[in-house]
Amino acid sequence: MKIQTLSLTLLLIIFWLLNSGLFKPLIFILGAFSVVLVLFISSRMKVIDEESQPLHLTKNIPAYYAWLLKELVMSNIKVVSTIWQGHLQLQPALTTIKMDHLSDMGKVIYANSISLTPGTVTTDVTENSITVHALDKSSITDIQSGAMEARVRKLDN
Amino acid sequence: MFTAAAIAVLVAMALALVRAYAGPTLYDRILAVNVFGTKTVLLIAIVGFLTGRPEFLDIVMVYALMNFITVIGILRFFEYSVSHASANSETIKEQ
Amino acid sequence: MEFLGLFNYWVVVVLMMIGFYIVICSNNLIKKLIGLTIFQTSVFIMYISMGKIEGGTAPILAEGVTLYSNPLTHVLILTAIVVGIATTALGLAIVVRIKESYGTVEEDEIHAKDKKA
Amino acid sequence: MSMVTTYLSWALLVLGGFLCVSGSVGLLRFPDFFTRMHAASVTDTLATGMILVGLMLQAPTWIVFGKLVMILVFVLLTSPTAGHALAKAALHSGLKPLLPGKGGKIDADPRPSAGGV
Amino acid sequence: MESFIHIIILSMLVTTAAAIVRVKDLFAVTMLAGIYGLLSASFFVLMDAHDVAFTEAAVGAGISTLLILTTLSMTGRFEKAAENPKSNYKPALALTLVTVTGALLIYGTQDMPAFGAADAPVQTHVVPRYLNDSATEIDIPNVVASVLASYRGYDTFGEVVVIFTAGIGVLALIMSTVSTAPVALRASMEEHVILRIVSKMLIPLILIFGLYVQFHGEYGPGGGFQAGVIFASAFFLYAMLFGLTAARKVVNSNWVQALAALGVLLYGSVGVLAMINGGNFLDYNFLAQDDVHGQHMGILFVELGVGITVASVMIIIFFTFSTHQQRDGEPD
Repeated sequence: MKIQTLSLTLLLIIFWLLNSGLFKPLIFILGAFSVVLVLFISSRMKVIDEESQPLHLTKNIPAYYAWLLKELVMSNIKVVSTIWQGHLQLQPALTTIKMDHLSDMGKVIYANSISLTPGTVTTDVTENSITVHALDKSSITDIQSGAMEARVRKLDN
Repeated sequence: MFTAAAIAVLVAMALALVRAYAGPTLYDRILAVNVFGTKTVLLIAIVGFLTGRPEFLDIVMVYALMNFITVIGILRFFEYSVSHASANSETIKEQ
Repeated sequence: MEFLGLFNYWVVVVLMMIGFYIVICSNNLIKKLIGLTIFQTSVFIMYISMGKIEGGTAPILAEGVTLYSNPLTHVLILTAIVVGIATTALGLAIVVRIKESYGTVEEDEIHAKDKKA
Repeated sequence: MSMVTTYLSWALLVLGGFLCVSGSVGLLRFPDFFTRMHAASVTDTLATGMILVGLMLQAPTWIVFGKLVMILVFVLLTSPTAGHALAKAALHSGLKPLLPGKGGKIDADPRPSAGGV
Repeated sequence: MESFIHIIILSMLVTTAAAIVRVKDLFAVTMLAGIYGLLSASFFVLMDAHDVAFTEAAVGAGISTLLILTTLSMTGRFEKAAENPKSNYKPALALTLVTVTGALLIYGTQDMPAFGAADAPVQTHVVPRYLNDSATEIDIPNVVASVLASYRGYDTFGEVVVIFTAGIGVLALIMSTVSTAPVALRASMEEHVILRIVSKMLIPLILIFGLYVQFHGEYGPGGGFQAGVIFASAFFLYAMLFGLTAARKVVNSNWVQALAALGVLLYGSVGVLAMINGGNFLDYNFLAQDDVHGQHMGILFVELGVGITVASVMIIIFFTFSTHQQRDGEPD
């Protein structure tokens, strides 16, 4: 049994218990049946692998999200103040930024973190570059500085 | 306070509705639907608390899920019809 | 809230008539189907409005709650919604076939082709 | 429930509501699809987070709390993904973002955006 | 306060419907119809109809939008204005008809009991019995589920058969020849790293959520109808991302068709079993030693039958439409 199957099973059981909150024998039997059925279908779909169960990330992820939350609040303030400006003066930009090789998982975290912070949206991810549309040019400079990329890289290893 | 939040969400919904109607591009409309879906998620969660029976949050989950699937579906089918159904000789320019 | 008394039903009538108008007046079969969906939803809204009791809560029994809204209308509409989507799918399938046979989904063009044939 | 959590929850709800409205105002005011997208992501991230956390603080049971957490995680996972997919599709279909000229700024008053589709 | 919110939602519903009349771009119409579905579902939540909102959320906002869009991609995006003045297209006449009918109906509403009245005829006939006796006779918290599966089990059986028939109808109308060379996997989605990984994470969770909704219908909002749609939506997501060919490998079409029939059969055989044990058709009291236990068993299996049929029919409909669309899209 692969470690990913094990972690998925655990995840499914937690998900079921958290949702259900009922501790009756019948519900337990049905829950066990459901978990087995889902595992069967998932393995037929071939969705159980290190991409869907990124176990190697778990130890560093809380610190990363704490940092991301701070970034999120900062950029929110910036975008909200732009929205309420009397006369809109925007400097949107669309730039392709080079980056060194990241695993697929790393790309997903990086790209989604960029999209998650308001003011920047990832429009394209390729092997060694990432295209970003930004509401304001300064956000592009922030990304180019590589602070986020370095953190994702640390997470990825 | 729940009421204040609910009203704020309703106002946001109304504005998103205007965007969905006004367009002008297709993607604006999809975006508006997506925003509208997220707002609905919030509204239902708040209303659950407002009416004093917040234990039925499964509905909210379904909304969030369907919102995602719909957006992916719209994009996929639209991409498809652009690449293949250009045989329908309508111009793709908005009126 | 006195003026509220019949507000829901007026909205139902307005929605129903909008759906009806789309069904009669639009030339495109898909839009007609969407009009039908609006009409259908107005009926759902009417049933659900009738089932609501002022101050009641969802008909899921819990301790300390005595007043529940009407579960019967909910059951009727719940099944109606799923049946509705199944029949809409059937309608759309027919539209697809019409498109293949006639090359169009505009009602007047279909009539014109029928007359020619 | 202590007073502190109640006040904190209220503050989060009101702030979240304000962010919601801000996002939608941006959705209306911004000049083209891509800039509007940024406005939408304000509401998707922080506003949703704040309102859901505000509700969590008032959750009567652990089940409700857990479900709210799951909803939050779900929204935070899907909304940037959907946003990215949308932006990518728009860009690839030939929708040109509105960009400022050399070194200048665009005077962005609401107007129909450039580009087809 | 709630009534204030519900007035706003109803007004937005009317606005959306009016917008649908005016817009000629069918794509925009579909988007507005999606919003219309979301709004009506919010309204149902306000009216305490959580089960209905659950269904409408999954169906009105999700599946129907997808189906209409698939059809649109085959039939063209714009509604043409009628060119022939002698056509059936007579807005003035239609408007008059609609206005007159609407006025008459509004006049008719004067006789309706006021909204929310507890003594309205709807509230006073069978419903008090359901609400009072469900707790002792069937002993499950969700009265909607007990009415759906037990008190009005015949109705629900009928609905399931209708859904099954609709699925068969769609298959019969636009059955595609699967044997022809499958269309190549659509590359753009395959390259979509982010969508691929996020969806892979979500699909097992959507599936387990569907099953959770299926088996907790007795305790909270949910049940076979909603669960079927949610469960099927995981397959939609899979098919949209990894292509129909891959999806068909996961779920064999013949199996799905067999399962659709099996669900109806399961429902029916619960009824027949009750008859064999000496009761009436679908009289669950005869399924086990004591009545309440029998009711629990009956409802569990009946809901399972509903869930299986709904999920299979939804998958059949979606796959049939998508296959047809791909075949249509191929350059001749």
